[in-house]
Amino acid sequence: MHFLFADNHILTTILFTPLVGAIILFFIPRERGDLHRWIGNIFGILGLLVSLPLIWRFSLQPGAPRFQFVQDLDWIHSIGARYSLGIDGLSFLMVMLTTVLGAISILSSWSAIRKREKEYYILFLILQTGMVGVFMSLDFVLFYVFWEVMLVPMYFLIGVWGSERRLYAAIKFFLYTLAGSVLMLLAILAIYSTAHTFSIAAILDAPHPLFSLKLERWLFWGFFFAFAIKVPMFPFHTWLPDAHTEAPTAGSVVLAGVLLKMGTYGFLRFSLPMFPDATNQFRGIMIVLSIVAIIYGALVCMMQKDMKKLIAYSSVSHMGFVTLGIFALTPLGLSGSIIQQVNHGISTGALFLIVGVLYERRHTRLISEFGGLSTPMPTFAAIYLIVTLSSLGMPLLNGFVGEFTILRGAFDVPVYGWRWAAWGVVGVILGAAYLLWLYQRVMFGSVTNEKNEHLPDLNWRELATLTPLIVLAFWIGIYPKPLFRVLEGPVERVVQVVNPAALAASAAPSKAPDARTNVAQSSAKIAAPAAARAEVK
Amino acid sequence: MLNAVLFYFFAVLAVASAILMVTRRNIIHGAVFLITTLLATAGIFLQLQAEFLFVVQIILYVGGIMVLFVFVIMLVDLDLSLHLVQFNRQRFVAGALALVLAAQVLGAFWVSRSSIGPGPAAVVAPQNTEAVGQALFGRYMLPFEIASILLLVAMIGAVVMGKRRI
Amino acid sequence: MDPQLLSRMATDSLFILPEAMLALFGLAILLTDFFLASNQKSWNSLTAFLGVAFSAGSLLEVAGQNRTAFGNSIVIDPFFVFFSALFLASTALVILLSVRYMEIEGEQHGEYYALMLFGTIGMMFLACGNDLVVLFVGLETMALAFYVLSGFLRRDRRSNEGALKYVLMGAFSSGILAYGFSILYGLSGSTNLNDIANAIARRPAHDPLTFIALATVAAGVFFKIAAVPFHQWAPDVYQGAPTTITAYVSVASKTASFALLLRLFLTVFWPVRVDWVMLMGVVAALSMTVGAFAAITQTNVKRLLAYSSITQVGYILFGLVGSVNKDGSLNKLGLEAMAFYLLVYLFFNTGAFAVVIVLRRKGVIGDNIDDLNGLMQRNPGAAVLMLIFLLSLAGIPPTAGFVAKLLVFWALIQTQHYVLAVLAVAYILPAVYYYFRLVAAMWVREAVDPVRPAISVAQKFALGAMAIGTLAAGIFPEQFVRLAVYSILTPFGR
Amino acid sequence: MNSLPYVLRHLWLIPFFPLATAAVMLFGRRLKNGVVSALCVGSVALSFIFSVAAFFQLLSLPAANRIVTNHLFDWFPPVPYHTLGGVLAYFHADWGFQLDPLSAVMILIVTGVGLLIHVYSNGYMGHEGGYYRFFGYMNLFMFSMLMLVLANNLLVMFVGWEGVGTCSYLLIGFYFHRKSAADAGKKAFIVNRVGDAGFLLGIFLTSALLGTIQFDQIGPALLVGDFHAGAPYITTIALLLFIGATGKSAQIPLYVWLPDAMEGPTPVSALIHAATMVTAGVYMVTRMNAIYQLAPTAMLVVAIIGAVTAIYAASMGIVQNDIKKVLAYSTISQLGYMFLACGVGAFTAGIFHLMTHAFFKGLLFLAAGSVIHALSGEQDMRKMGGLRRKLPVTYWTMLAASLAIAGIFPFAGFMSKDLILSSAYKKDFLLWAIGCATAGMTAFYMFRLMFMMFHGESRVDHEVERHIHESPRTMLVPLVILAALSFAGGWISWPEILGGNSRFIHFLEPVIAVPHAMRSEAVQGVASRAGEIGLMLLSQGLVVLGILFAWYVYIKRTELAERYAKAFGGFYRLVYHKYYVDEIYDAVFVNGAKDLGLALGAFDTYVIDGLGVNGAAWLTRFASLVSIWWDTWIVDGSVRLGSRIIWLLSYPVRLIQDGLVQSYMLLIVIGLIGVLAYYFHLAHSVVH
Amino acid sequence: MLPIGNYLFLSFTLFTIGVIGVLTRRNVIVMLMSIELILNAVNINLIAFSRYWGGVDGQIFAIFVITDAAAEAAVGLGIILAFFRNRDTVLADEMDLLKW
Repeated sequence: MHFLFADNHILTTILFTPLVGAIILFFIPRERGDLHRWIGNIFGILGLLVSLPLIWRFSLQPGAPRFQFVQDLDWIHSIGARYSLGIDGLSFLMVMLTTVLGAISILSSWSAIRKREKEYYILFLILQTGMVGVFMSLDFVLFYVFWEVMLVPMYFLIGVWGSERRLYAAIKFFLYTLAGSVLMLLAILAIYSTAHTFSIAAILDAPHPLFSLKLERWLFWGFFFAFAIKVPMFPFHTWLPDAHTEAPTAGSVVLAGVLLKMGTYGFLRFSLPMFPDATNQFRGIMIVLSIVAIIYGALVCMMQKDMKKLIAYSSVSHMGFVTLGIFALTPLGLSGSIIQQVNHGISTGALFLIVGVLYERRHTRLISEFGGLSTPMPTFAAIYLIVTLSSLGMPLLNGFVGEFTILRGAFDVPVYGWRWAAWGVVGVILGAAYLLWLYQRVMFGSVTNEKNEHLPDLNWRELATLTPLIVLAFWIGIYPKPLFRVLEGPVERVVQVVNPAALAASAAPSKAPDARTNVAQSSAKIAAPAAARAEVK
Repeated sequence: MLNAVLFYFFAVLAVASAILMVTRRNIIHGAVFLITTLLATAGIFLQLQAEFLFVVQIILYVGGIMVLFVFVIMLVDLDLSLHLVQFNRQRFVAGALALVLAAQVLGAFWVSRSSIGPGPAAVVAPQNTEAVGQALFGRYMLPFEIASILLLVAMIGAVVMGKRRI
Repeated sequence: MDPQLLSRMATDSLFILPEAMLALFGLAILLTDFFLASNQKSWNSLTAFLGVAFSAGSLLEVAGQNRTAFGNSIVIDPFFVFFSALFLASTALVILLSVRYMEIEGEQHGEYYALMLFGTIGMMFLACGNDLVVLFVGLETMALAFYVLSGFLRRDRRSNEGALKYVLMGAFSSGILAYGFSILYGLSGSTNLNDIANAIARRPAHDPLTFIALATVAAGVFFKIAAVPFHQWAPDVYQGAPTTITAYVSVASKTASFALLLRLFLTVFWPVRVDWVMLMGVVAALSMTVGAFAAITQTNVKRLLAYSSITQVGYILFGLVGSVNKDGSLNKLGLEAMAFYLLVYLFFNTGAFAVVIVLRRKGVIGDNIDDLNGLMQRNPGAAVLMLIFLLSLAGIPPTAGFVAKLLVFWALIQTQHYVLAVLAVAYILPAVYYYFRLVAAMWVREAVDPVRPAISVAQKFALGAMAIGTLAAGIFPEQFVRLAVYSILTPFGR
Repeated sequence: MNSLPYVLRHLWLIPFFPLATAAVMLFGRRLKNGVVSALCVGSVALSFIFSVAAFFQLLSLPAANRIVTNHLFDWFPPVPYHTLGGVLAYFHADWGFQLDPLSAVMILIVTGVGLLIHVYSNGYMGHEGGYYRFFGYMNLFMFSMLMLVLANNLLVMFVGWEGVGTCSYLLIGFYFHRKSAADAGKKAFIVNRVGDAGFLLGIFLTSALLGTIQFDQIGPALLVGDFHAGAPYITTIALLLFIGATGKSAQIPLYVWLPDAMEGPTPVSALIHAATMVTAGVYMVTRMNAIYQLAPTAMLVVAIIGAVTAIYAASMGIVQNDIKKVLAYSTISQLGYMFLACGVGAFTAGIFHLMTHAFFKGLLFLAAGSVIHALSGEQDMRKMGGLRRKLPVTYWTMLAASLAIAGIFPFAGFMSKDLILSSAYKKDFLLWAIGCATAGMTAFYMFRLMFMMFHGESRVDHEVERHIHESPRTMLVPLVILAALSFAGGWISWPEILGGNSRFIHFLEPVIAVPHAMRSEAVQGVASRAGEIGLMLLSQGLVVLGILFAWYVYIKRTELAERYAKAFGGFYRLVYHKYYVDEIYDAVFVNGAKDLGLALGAFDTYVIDGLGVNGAAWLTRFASLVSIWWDTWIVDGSVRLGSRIIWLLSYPVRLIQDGLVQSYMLLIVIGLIGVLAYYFHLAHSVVH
Repeated sequence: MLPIGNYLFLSFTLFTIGVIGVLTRRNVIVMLMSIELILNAVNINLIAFSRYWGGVDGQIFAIFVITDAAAEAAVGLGIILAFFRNRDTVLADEMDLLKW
């Protein structure tokens, strides 16, 4: 026991607990559906429980190493790939998010999944391991392995337990994501051929600049597609509505809650700190894409007839905020974007659970099918309301903290910042519009469809899935300080590399900032590493 | 001089009968012309002082393989295939391409004729048959063994495929 | 015949003991076959299996050696041992898979197994041959065996047609190959590969004769490994042949031909490597393209897998491309990648065909995609294994195929073939698309006939072995990589 | 700090009580109505008591340091950033409360009026469904409003700001089964959101410019930065914040939501849309006066918007027939007054009017509510009349309120309104004129209301008439109290010229940090006493005229109304339809957004999916075999193109793999030729 | 002997004729015969070169090539027979069951 939870084993424990569950399930005859349900849930919860010790063992001391709980074993020696795990503040949050959502979504499938439970729970637990692994691994090969391993179970979750057009959605999801990640694989290999290591930590600690500017650009784009598709950023988002819509509830929850975060996580973990100059160069494009995503997603939401599709597009919009915050490259923007990732996981996850509740009762997702549900389902109405508010960024709830910090951070960017923030604010307004409209169409009005008259209210299990999310929502909304504390270190490290000016004692005085000064700064930013490179060679 | 005469005689014979072989409508005729070609080739072997091969060529090919062919030709009824178009749709393009190939290779030989000059061929060939035997049961014993397997395989194959039921 | 030559022969003959074993048991089968009643023919498989086992045992005897024998006409080196082991493993697997399959086909004959063993002999000589004659004869032995085997279902018109196409094209291509060999001999006056290599090294740069030899030999070898544009026999033969033989051809004969290709191009044609790297690259790229595009709309699993194996050839050849740096020096990683790829290719490609084999039952050929429908209900084990194999073929972790492709890409990157690298990764996408059509059929579609395919113990064993191999080489590839490195770099590491 | 008395050290308790009960109400479905009302009213009463205590304890402090701030705990921990000045600052916000005269007054108003209205709601909502829900929302609203006024930084204020918006959304949509109600709620929320956007940007710019968003540090920061009056950034901030104000306080152009908001239960209209929430804008502007006074342009904008809104809304109030609509427009116009006050620099006057307005407008709504209650839901004045005798208490109290809002001496309304007008006069004659005109119109429509409701002969339907009854005591008591306040509430600031000492104004003085530049004629610039009196009388005269005209039209010669309506037909209709602003907004913004959404959705399916993604997929999908897959592709749109491409590309493969062994061999030969050609080209190129 | 070039020319001429035969004749037996022709061309090369180098390796090689030719002929004809039994034809362009 103590061995399992020793500092250098706990991550492995967390990582493989679900897998153990999967293996156990593998040996249970498929006829015993109930047994599968039970064991699946037990290991889902277990996966959460074993991850809890991190919360109080994760050290926030200034002296603490960049990565904690590091475990580093030899894996494929002849390639140089190692089995090395470790977490910093960023991955810590992501891991916790994953374990929490994982447990919840497994619980939420209790009555939703009634066919082929065995495969379902096995795949879900494998998926869980894959997702956790992505956030933990400190070795590029390991990271990539988990990154792709995760696709397969997801494919099946969508393809087998999804709704009508599931096959199409599943393969689309798979191909889309794969398209990005194979390019990333090349980029990873290219990194090795320069840095001669697969160790993420080593490359992060290496003195910048590690790559020539030309190579950096290529690498940036190589990684970009993988992450942009996962996020998804604007032009690459079309897989998301299909996947979200067709997937079963639990699948949508983890899709929105965790899988999308891998993209942004990738940006924060790799793109920014490893290719800072390229990042600074292409920042403009990134920002524009983000803003387009924000507005575009929100507008498309307006006209959706299908609840899940609507929420899916709202994810596009919300993740737009996240990327906006990331590429603002300011401490506020970055920490805000990370917190917003957590928030989006919580709020959108909850929203999907709520749609799932309705779907289980009515087996339709068409908004027009509902209306006036507040009368038969008051508790549901209250919870749904809170979730909606948290998703549209109501103060006191989590959404606000994230969005505000992001926009505030974007606002700090000289010259352009205020425009970005303004666009973001427009997105906020639209968000309020479509979410409230949805809520109104579903919950308000008088019950038009007699099928809805006697819908049962939430049962204990559904409450059990939703309550934790709501508690988290309020907690982050009212007292986000712990999150900020956890993020301080990582964010500062990233900004230190990618945008040191943001931490300088005093920036170039730009009381009346104009483009010229800004250009001068940026060009200087580019020039300095170039000089450094000169003597590196 | 004699060499040249012999060579050109056999060469022309070989080529001519080869052409006839691929153009004849009647397969039997084709087979016969193939035999002619092979015999001409054997002649060239002789002209190259490879007596052993000369014999082998005649016995194996003419005596062995061609008999086999004729058998089969007899088995598959002839008249059926006689009054059919003997060339397939792609004949022209195929012929053209084959000639292109020939042009390439022969051209290559032509340009590189200098690099393969008369060579060390001044040495007169050793006592042919004996030398061949020496080599065959010396350095080339192993291929010889393998060849036995090869022939075994061929035999089995022919049997398996040829018999109506095993 | 001087006695000292004879004694040398005697000692040398120890080194062909593995082949000798196979020959022995092959003949044994032919003999015992007479005494077996038609319902006992399956005992031949046991004999054959024993033969393979003994051969493997005697192969262990010569393992670790690194010398030549029979007047330098064969080399006994890790390369030989490695590939022979692959051939034997593949033969063993196919034997295990064949018993029940041939039972159903009603073609349970001793000759079948005997031919497999004899074919294996040819392959092993391909792996060890250091002399044009040996290589040629070995190649033909293998080829002839496969011609017959692929036509073994004599009452099946597809089988006939496949075999006939195979034999015609095979003979044609070996004619071309032989022509190339003759030129090689002409260039050097010797049939020994090393002498030829030296001779070629002495030829003037861009010597047309060398090129003719190179081109013709390459054409012959490309045909054997079914690389575009010499690939077209593969789909037809694969579809026509008995599925067991399809697996055998697509793995064993392909691997053997790759052994030949490596021998030739790493010794004889090494001096002109800068001239063939480009060729390899183009051929590989073509193979991938044609294979990928053609596979997408196939409805016959065997045919689909045929095209997919053409794609695989592309990847393996990329390994060869990646083993020559821009400056002409050797990039070891490329060779490692190739060897590793061939090693794991044995597992997952045979595996994929094996699942198709077990779907064969009376009245159902089981090679249509629809025959896979609902396999997850009918036989979960088979479905899961097929998933593993297909993932591996597509190169998705944590399977062996991923590591193999990883190495290939890496080699390409190291040798700065960036375009080819991008191409290589790009073709993973269509691959996933058509492989997952099978997966979708197995996991999502409902079964048309709920019959649960019965799998014999032998087949179970074979399937399990291949699955374990695929996963093990995917999750803990270290030992496999080491093996590959050792066996390919010892002779060619330079 | 510990020297402070208890309440001042625990300001957070004041908002806490309502929050607690609101939380309880989440599970209130099982509670009895009695318990619910006891809890909710009790909690509000508690926070009222605490507010009073806080108020007096604040009074007990010396005027100099009458600013108490409590720090509860961190919200946004410090994160570094650079101000526009390039100085490294730390953005942080904590859950902090600030009590100074301004917020003290506000909490008194909020909790006081709130308490009364809660009591009233007891009776009013007695027989409504979702009782617990109603009170839950109401308490939530109380909480948010108190957060808003007690906040010590812009962000916490924003919390309240959004909170009240949400609660109004919920309460307007309380009758959610009425579509109109739900729509109104949504409209309110979204229009508010537009304002909030401005507010948010204002916050950004404030912190970016001054490096702080804490009220007690903004002043010093301004001094440090020594911004001259009219500095562009300052003006921007002021304007942005004012956008927020226009949203919350229903000023042009964002006033459209308030009339619809009348869909909500009447107590809600009283509390939220009359007494408290809508005044948040005024409060906020006053709170940020330090900034505004450095931005003359912004001040002017505020004043003009205020004045225009005032008269504009009044004009619409004249023609409405729905009581609550009339009151709604009058609210808008009164808010216009308050902004006018702020705009001319008379912030204290604004707040003063805010207070008195809370009294009489709250009262008006409640009284109207009791009428509606009595008439079992009738809101149309044309179906009333002669109710004077049936509903005496309601009548008298409402009369008091009407006099107050009309601004008859010595009612509360007079005090505040006169103060505003006089300061407006000092600032600019035109503003003052508009103010006076508005005052007259206000008088007119208020008494039009009174007369149509209570005088003349009854026009009530008969079955309704039978059971008209005066409201229960729980509803009347608040009316009476508020009536008293509307009468005497203004006396706490009896104007000097009438021999009073505007105590209230002086109490608020310290909050108004008027920079020296503008101190001169801000509030008590001295015009001639006679002049003051004259103005006063003038406005009074106008008011009386208005009342008389209303009497003449609606009592004496009732037919006139229609005639005028006809005479000014076009204009009348224009005004009656609220200048068609709603329609315009709908056409331009709402539908615009929807159509855009539609268009983009299509773009998604057809262009990006169709060509970008599936196009690529199609390229790799050679033969156009008929299969379920293929169907899904078709579903996915733009097939025609796709299938063409596939057909074309599928052709080559079929061509080469045609099953004819000789064509295979031909390909082999071609390959050979190709290879040789490549090599000979190589050799050739080397030779030359 | 004559300059080696002559033999190369001759052999490749035969080779080409063989190729043409293989590519154009519909009768598979003729195709097989043409392949024999190709192998024969190879033999000419080998013998010529072995004379050129003055060794016998070429001749040995030629022997094996002939052996192989015999073997291939045997197997090929066997398969042709089997095919003929099932399909009643020996025309190459009539075997297109397997395509695409």
